[in-house]
Amino acid sequence: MVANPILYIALPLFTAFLVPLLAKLWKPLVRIVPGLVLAYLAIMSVVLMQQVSPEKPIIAMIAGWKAPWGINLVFTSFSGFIASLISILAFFIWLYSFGFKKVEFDDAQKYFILFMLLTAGSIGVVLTGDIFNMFVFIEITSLSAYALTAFYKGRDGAEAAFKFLLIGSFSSIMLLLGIAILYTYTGTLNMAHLALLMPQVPMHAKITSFLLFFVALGIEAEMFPLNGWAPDAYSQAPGPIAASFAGILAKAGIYALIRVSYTIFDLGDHGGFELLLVMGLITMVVSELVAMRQENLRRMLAYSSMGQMGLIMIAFGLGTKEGIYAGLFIMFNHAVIKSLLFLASAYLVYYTSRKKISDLDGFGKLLPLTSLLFGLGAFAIVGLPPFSGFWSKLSLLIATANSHMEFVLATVLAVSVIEIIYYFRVLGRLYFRKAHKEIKVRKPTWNSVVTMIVLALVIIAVGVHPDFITGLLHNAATDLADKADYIQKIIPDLFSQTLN
Amino acid sequence: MIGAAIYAIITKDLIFATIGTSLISLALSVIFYLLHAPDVALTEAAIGVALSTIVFVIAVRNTKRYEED
Amino acid sequence: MNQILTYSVYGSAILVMLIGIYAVLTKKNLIKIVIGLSIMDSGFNLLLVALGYIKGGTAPIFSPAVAGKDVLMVDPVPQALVLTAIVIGFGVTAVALSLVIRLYRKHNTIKIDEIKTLKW
Amino acid sequence: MKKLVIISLLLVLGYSLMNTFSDIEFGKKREGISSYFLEHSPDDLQVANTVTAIVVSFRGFDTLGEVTVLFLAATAMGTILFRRRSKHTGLNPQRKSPQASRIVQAAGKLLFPAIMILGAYVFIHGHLTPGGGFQGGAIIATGFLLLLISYRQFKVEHKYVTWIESLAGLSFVTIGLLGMILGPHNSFLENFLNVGSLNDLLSGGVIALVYIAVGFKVGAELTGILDTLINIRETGDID
Repeated sequence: MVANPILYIALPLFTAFLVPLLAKLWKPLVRIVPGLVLAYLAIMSVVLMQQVSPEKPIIAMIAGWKAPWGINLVFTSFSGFIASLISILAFFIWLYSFGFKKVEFDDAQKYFILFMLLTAGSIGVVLTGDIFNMFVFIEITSLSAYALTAFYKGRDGAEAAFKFLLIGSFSSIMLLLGIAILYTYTGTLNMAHLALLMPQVPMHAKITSFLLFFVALGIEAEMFPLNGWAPDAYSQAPGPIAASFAGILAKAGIYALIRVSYTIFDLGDHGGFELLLVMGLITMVVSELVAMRQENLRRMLAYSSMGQMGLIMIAFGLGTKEGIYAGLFIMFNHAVIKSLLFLASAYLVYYTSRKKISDLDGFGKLLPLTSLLFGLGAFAIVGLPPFSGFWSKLSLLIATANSHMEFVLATVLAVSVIEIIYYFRVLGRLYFRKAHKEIKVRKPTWNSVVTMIVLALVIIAVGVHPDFITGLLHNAATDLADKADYIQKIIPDLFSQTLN
Repeated sequence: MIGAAIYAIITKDLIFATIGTSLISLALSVIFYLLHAPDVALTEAAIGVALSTIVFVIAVRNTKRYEED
Repeated sequence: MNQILTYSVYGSAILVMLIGIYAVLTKKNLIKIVIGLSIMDSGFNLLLVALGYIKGGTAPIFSPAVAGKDVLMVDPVPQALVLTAIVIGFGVTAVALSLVIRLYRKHNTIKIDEIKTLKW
Repeated sequence: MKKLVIISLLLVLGYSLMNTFSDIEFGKKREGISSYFLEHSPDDLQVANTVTAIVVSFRGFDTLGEVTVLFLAATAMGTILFRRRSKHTGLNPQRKSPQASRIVQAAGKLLFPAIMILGAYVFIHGHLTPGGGFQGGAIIATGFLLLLISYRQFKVEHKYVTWIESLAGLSFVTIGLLGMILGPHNSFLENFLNVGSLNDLLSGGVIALVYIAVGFKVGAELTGILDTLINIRETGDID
């Protein structure tokens, strides 16, 4: 009761409906209460992660109906890992934005409601075991993302949000078409049941619906060439929201993509994984090349983020257990490190509306701590030891080498060099240039300093002692790789019927 | 219904285009009823025909009425 | 006969959807684009309900008139899904239109080429 | 040129969809989970309208999500349009648009109660006849729309809308959480009341309650959305 996956959704929604009433009681409550809820969810994640194991997933029924008839939430080692990552990160991003002086009261209320629902929607996408319910949660996530993108009115937020909304609507219609095809051929909507009945779907329908899903979820997962929305949304949204796009929204998107290609469809050996691999390669190379040419710090980080998503797709596209392990490791690192980079960069470009990299000269002396943390994040993301990024990149390289994909290996290495070049260009500006005259800086507030330091400590801790999370990652990889086991755990009766 | 859809996208007057979309919804709601989906028909009638149209009309009133090339 | 019916029903639903997508991709006027989105949704809704139709079936309601009898009913699941899709579509349309109004206030135009940052 | 590319892309999409769906004969019965719903909705839940049973019970989580989407849309529109609430809100707004004609006003006055009763009927009988929370809520919003356009000075009290919206949302989630405590399987949104008998007004247990909460919530949300849009002018510039 106190630790149940349902609460991930029910509690934020309850609070979202409650906050407008709380605002009438005592105004600071609208900032505090969402934080308490997110803190509770973060603690609950730790508790649930200790209970769950690949042999024993936690399955929560809704309205007392067993799968495949009712909707259920499935907290396995894999989905639970991502959900916990999202919920813990969300708590820290809340902590960072707690002291926001820029937003007035009325907006603060909406900001925290929207942020909480963004988190709840993303966790819903990850945990749900029903494909149409996933669509509903994707819509919740996207709507709050549109509103948050347009949050600051001084910037071009509305333009970015409209672009995002158009592409997002395409994504949802494609997703709905894919769902309609699957439903008519199998008569079910539960993911495990779909996976079980997949052999009876004719090949051409299977391919059409797989491609529809692939395009729709590729939009959410920032896959090239469907990621036109991302750089604008990242650069126009408030700083902490850009961090949560990288750490929360994109994670939910890539999770859905992986779940669909690994569990529901059995096309892995018929080109499904190769498609993921190739698209990942293209995404990575193009984004990193574009990132190198960016003048705007936020856009540079956004393109770098897409490059990392490409890296994750490559890892999962290998289709081996080692690849899954590497992909999960990169997901974890990307969530933590990219959030740190976005959060730190929010202070670096606080007073410059252009957010130009060339305006950053000499910030190393003006904002020593923030610059240091930014530098640490940059070192970690390009994969230098002794930070956590090193281990994830290493595991990816080993996985590609073991799959005999020398070309992929070489490309990943070459792209890492590009990454090093553009990140070090920023660091060079920060530390080896003289500051412009009369530059205004904003000192970070205590809560944002705490947030950034905690994230930095995680990066260092995992870098020095990767065993902190390797166990969890191994469990998650085992869990995802074994599809029959997933089906059997969720719909045991139907599964044994089919076997006989 | 297809005619209404085509009309809605080619006409230059946005108010008429809006009326075109509401005609689509109206036709849709009749078809839903014929397909034995009264629940959906009722929803489409209330949301598609009434509310959606009014939202479009308000948006047009707050912007420009005619589409120019 | 049935084949023709199959083609014409699904065909018109898909056609309506394609008209909507075409409007979204080619139109320059922001409100027209949003109208395209709503047409697109309508086409999909029709398709899904048509997929759930069963010939000779009745509405899936156990009213007193059919109580106790063994009747064939149309598939209720697509209807429930379409119900959800209609409401979500309305929410998205409303948000899109409010963005359009805000863009108009800022740029005094709703033509997509005159709003520089919207190009891609 | 660009149009040609788009048209050919659409033709490819249309062809592949048609190719997929033409295998499925129109109007033919297929196997699937729906037969389970048709069996259990009248037997276990005593709900006559199967669509309602699916929307509220079997797929109740979708409905919760859907209500949230509307709530989000209302919040999002507030964020997008009402930045920096100006001080003169509510103080003698000078509307530019003229008054509606007397006929419209009289008709509005006459129709409003009828529409309200219809809306309430639709969502109270959601488990028996076609309709339910969404439809009823939308009908109620149409009633308010009528007042908003016929009486220019009519203002929806934001305070009440917020209260109704929040309380209805809270009761939905609370009913769900009560199901976790009282229900036989301890699962969210589970029925914990007596289900009554088929085609009675008091049947379906929790389903009727949930749909009434949904009706209030949707009605309040849609009214709020319309009110936000209609009153943009008087609150003046957003920039």
